[in-house]
Amino acid sequence: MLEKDVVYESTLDHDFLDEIYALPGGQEIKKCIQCGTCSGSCPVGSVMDYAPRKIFSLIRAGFRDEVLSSNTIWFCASCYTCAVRCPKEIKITDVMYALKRLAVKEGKTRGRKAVVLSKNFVKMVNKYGRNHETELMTRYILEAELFNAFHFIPQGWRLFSNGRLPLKPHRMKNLDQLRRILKKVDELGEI
Amino acid sequence: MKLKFGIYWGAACGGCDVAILDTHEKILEIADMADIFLWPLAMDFKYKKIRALEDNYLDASFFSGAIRNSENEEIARLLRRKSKVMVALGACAHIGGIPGLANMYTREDVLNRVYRESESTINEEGIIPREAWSEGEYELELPRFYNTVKTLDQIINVEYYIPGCPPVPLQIYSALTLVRDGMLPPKGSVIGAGDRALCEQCPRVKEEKKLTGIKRVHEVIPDPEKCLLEQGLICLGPVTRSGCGSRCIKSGVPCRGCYGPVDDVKDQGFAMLSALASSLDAKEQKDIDAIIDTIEDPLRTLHRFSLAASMLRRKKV
Amino acid sequence: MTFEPTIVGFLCNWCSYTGADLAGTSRVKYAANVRSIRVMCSGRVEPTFVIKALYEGADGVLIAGCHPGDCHYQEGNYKALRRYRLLRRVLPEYGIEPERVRLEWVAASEGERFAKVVDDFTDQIRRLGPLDIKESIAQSLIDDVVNHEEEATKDIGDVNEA
Amino acid sequence: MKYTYYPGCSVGATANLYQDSINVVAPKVGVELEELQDWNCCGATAYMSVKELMSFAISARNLALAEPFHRDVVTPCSACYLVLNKTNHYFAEYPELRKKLGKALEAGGLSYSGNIRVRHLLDVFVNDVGPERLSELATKKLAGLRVAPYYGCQIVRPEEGFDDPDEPESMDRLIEAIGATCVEYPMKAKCCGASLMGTQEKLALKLCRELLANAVRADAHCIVTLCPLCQMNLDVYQPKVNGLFRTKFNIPVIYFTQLIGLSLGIPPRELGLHRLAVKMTKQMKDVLKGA
Amino acid sequence: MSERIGVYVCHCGTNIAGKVNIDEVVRFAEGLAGVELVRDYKFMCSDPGQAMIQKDIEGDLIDRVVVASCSPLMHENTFRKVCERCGVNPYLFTMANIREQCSWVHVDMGDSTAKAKALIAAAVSRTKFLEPLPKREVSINPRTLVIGGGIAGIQAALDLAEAGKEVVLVEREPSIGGHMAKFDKTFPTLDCSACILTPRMVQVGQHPNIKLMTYAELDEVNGYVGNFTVRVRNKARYVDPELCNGCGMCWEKCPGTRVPRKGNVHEKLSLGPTTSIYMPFMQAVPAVPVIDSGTCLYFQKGKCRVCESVCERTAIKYDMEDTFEEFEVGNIIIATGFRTFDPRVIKRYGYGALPNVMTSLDFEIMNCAAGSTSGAILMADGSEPKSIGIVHCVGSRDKHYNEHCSRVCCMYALKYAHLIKEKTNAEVFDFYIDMRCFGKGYEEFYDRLLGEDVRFVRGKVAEVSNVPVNVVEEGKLVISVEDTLVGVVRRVPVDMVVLCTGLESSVGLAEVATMCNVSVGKDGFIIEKHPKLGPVSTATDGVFIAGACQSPKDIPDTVAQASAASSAVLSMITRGTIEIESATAEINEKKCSGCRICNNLCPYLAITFDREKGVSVINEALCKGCGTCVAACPSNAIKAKHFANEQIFAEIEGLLSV
Repeated sequence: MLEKDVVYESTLDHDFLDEIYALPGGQEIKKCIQCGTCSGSCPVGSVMDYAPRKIFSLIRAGFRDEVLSSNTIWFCASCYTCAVRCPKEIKITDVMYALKRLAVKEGKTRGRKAVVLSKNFVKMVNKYGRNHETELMTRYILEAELFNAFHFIPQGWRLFSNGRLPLKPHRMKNLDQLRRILKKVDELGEI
Repeated sequence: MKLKFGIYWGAACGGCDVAILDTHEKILEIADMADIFLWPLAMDFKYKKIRALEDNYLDASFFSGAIRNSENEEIARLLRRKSKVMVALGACAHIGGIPGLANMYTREDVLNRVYRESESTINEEGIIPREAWSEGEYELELPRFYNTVKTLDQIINVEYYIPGCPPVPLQIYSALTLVRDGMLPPKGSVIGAGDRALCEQCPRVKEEKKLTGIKRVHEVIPDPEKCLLEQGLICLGPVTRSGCGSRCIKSGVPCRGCYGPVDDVKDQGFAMLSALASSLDAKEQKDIDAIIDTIEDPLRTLHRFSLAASMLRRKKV
Repeated sequence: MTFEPTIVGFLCNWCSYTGADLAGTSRVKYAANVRSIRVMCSGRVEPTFVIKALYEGADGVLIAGCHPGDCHYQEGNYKALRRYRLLRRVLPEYGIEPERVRLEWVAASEGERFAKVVDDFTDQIRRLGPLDIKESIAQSLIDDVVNHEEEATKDIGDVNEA
Repeated sequence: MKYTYYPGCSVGATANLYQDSINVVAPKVGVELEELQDWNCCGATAYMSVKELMSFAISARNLALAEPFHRDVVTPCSACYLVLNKTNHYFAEYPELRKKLGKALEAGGLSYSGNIRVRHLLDVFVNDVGPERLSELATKKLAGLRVAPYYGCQIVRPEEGFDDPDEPESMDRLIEAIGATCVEYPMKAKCCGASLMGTQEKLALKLCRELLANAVRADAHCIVTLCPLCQMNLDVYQPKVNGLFRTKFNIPVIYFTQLIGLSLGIPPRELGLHRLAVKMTKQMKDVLKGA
Repeated sequence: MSERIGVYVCHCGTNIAGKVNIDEVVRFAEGLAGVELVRDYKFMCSDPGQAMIQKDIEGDLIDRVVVASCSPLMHENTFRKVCERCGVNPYLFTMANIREQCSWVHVDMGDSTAKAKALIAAAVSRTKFLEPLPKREVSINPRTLVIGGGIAGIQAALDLAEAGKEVVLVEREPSIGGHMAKFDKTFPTLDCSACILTPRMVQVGQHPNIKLMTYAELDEVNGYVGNFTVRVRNKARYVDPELCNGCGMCWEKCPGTRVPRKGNVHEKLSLGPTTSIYMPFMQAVPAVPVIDSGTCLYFQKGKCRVCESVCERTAIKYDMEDTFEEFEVGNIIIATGFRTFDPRVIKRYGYGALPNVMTSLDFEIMNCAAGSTSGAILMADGSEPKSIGIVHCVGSRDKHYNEHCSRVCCMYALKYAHLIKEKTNAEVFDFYIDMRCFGKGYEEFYDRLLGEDVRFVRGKVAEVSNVPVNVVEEGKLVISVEDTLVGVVRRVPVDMVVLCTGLESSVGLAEVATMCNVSVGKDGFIIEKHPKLGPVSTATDGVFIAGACQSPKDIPDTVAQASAASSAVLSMITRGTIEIESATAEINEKKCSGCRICNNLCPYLAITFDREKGVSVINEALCKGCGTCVAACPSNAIKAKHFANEQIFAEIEGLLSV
């Protein structure tokens, strides 16, 4: 969280804005008029360190760490309400994604369960080409929620007993085609 | 005393020469009017005799056909030197004519097509004409076949033009009389033709042009009274010099533009392209394109005779 | 060093030229490759203008007029569109990429858009490379021998010799 | 009406009851779904959070596979719908991205020109089948059944969606068409917390409570939805909501295809209704009988 | 060629010189064929600059002029006049635009310099081929058409009429007065709208120089500056204005209803009678009712005729039909005003779905003393609200609807806040993004409102809902908004919500614009001739604009612009004649073959076919010189004066010679 103190320009990162601006979807971010429609529309804004609007002002001012280590970007549920309402048509949700990726890249995600989930999800997809919810949940619980794993049992059982938790993953056939594609992306480098 | 004429054909079909003959009994007057020193189509002449003449010896030379090979060019220059007045006779010499359409291809394209690919050709070794060839002690030579067909005035200065494919015989005759009577108009002018476009003489009724589709001659029986263009036939009358007596139009065939454009129209084909496009009855791009789709081979249709004389002269290589 | 094309622009006085001026007054920056000619209406632009420009060395030609329905002369821009569509058809036959000629609608209020159009088009032409028609015609003439110094040296024989 | 069908991962698992109902209902209303061979996960929100180009690439693969068939791609999952659509939009909007994706697909021997339209199954039911046709087919009108139509977020939020992002009404039209009544449900397009249920459970549960409370206040017999994640959160986690907030919600959350199935007189079991965590209430059953 | 061209390169301070190497350009120009002399100067448009040209011409050094400076749209006339002053035909002058389209838009000095050279070379080689053209003058018809009877139209009409000029004022509605007639108070002075407007309306109605045509619409405009022919459609009002004395018997007795009798207070809102035969409001000018045939029982069911029977003056005429009137005018003032944004499309604000959510216009009518609530601020159920939320920027500053700021909302929102405080005990919340109070006395008004304990919240309202999450919110409208200054999301329960809907150009402006040949910007408003120097004129001579048809405006600005427009017209009228473009097209009869391809290309029907001669003919008075026919003529028989083929070919050659 932002400490209440005088902030010296020298401590701020002035390229941060341009970094975000350069990303597809980030173009409009400079046009934000701080109207607050996003925050006002956000179903989870109340529990974020900074509601979306504030994130934008922080980005502008150059508070890199505060933004990247904030819970805001991970609490975004991708409901896109802000994005469809923004009077400047800023693709807010997509900016949040961008920030997530940046945070991951810069390792500012300690203790972020969402990261564990996402990373495991990616594992699933790279492994089977599809998501295997059963395995995903197990892996996630083991990594992130080990100590209150019991906590998940009722739901798990409810699903299982209704035949909604298959133990065998659906694999796709032409996995190596998918891998070739991903490998190529790797060479090309992310955006 | 009698005039001295030369008559020659370059890349031509001979129609122009025939047109001279088609002056019927007038041909006798022509014979009285002038001695003819060169007329390959009609009689046997020797180039060396022409070379032997002193410069400007001939009063006038009539050159039909385009410049297609080195022989055409060389004789054109030769006659130029030997003649006081040089006349481009017929569409080919004037604006390139049908041979000019070959400028959509390269020399190789043409030779291959003619000597190797054409359906009627049998040529296992795939030999195409060579400029020089030695057979025993004989050295054989052929003129160089050019890459680009040229109009006469792209090679030499030309005083007068008698347009048409072929020109109307009587106009040839009257042109000759102009020479005889020394009544020639300023250099560079077109003689034996009008100075407005063909529509001026066209007997058909012209109303508003709103084209909803283009048809080809064999697809319609046109109304004999109405403007052919308005009936969806591409008629180059609006962009073509009058003087032919609108022979085609009278027989229900749209003008193909053999008389070339009127004075200071830079490019017959593109001038017509603009006129044609302006007359399409559509606003939306897709509707416009739909009509354009009905135009068969627009480029060659609009430049049928004038391609070699057009601004771009040939396909880019 | 990348190839910098020369592009001729025909701008209609009421929308596109004004739009271009607006780009100026609002100091929008764009590529310097387009050199403009002011005509009263895009409907004035004849295909021969385009051909002339290409022949004289332009690598591309931009025609810009008012948006459909907004023409200062009511319908000139529609005529322009018709000619443009037909012109595009014949260019390839001359070996000229139709992408070298572009018709755009730019309103008097669209300074930024004008700049964008110019940049896009310039890029496109850069990718297409130089056109250089005169040169290519010259090329095609080169091996059409012209060894006809006034006195032809040798007798090329007679036409009708048996 | 034939479509290329992209099921998405969930309907193979937690949402298999959705698939059950689709299998029996679609043919009955003349919607022919041909499954896209060897499709892969769309990447969902999670992948996008870690790698952008990659997630675009994997969803683009599906579109590339679908292109040769020149048919609309139809998916029952809101997340897949949004992601695949987004891929299309970015593909069209950002030339740089397009180039890279092109190269990537090429590496897999694929290509995509961007001409595949991606649609949600609901879109197809509303706009291709249509309420009129549906009410003709509905032999067993669900008169008296009070339904809370819940759309969730992602289905109505892609750029140029087929319904209003704040007040969608397309599903309402279907529900009315088969004789049921839509209750006033202002929360119809609010978020259920989605994947936050895993990571920020309390928060997600709170959101779910609002949704459930709202439906109950409007005394609906059931909530009808169209998104696997929404259904799971509201259905499977309902007891947990009750636990946390001391509420007594007991309201079934079913898929719109299941509801339609009922109106077509298909037995509940074939529609996978037995797989619900919160079973159909007696009250609801009675109404259905009565109908 | 013997032309002696003088080239003058302008520095425009550093505007050009900063990006173009002047010396290099000058040296280059000196080398161009036909160029006699080249000079450069700081500001060519200044007196000394003009004097340079004059001196060279009078010294007979040059006979043609090229000025390389700003855009011709800026100064072409300036320099043409210079030429004219010293006897060189103004059409022997060319301008090279090396500022707007060169120095201002390119980054690299080398690029700009190179381009400047090309543009100058083009101008020079074009100039060689220019031909002198005769002046064309037309006389100005002193009558003026004013379109729109709102405050803008009223002001403009009165200014002209008072100056003794005839005016035709066309208003679409049954009465003049426009939006201002619907208001109760006006910001920031809070003086009563009716009190200041009504006298002027009456004055218009009675003025001998004003021909007032209400319930009438523009149908067609032909001709050109000074000589327009206008056709107007009088819509049938089914009441004969000549006979009617506005006694009011008809609407008192009328059984039909234009505004629903049932329904809540808000649905029944209206000024004037709610019957089928009605006056839009009581001070209407003319004071003649109209029958709304859509709800009139006679028109709908074929029986009733009550109004007819009660009208002593037998003014009711059911068989009335639309009629057309045509007349000549010299100038046109467009004053079509605005319409307010329809917030129904923003579903989350609930207008139309939630009772007690109303638009600013509804609220104005409700506040109007003459309105159906006689000025009382009431909720839909007729009770008095305890709290009201005012929402700014509805449909303004939003890419989904209108990008522009509507300019008046902040101020009228403050006015509402005040009126509410004045008339009720309700608490007022005002949700704004930025409070824009730029005009005279506006900031002071804001200051005053701050003192009246209005609760200002900085934040754009996210949504208005009727879903309570606690008992306090039960039965209220809940406004969700981020209080951006505090940085928290607030849920504010209120009884009533007023949406400050933005201003859009009025319905049908596009049609009017097309008829009058002026262009409309992407914001939907008319584009003025120059944003700074020509705010009341348009690109079309003789067509002027006043008020909100140009952009959202408050009353003072509207009135100011209206007077500006009328004085611009007056100066035209006083001058009596005006020069018009000489660059028209002409047909060379010797070349025309009568193919008639040009005939149906001319939008002004200036081209006709002379059957005797068999050639097409252009009526120069009608020709506006677009050149479409020229481009189409396959035998070069048509010539575009000043834009002839050889001139443009020369320009192309010049352009590409560098």
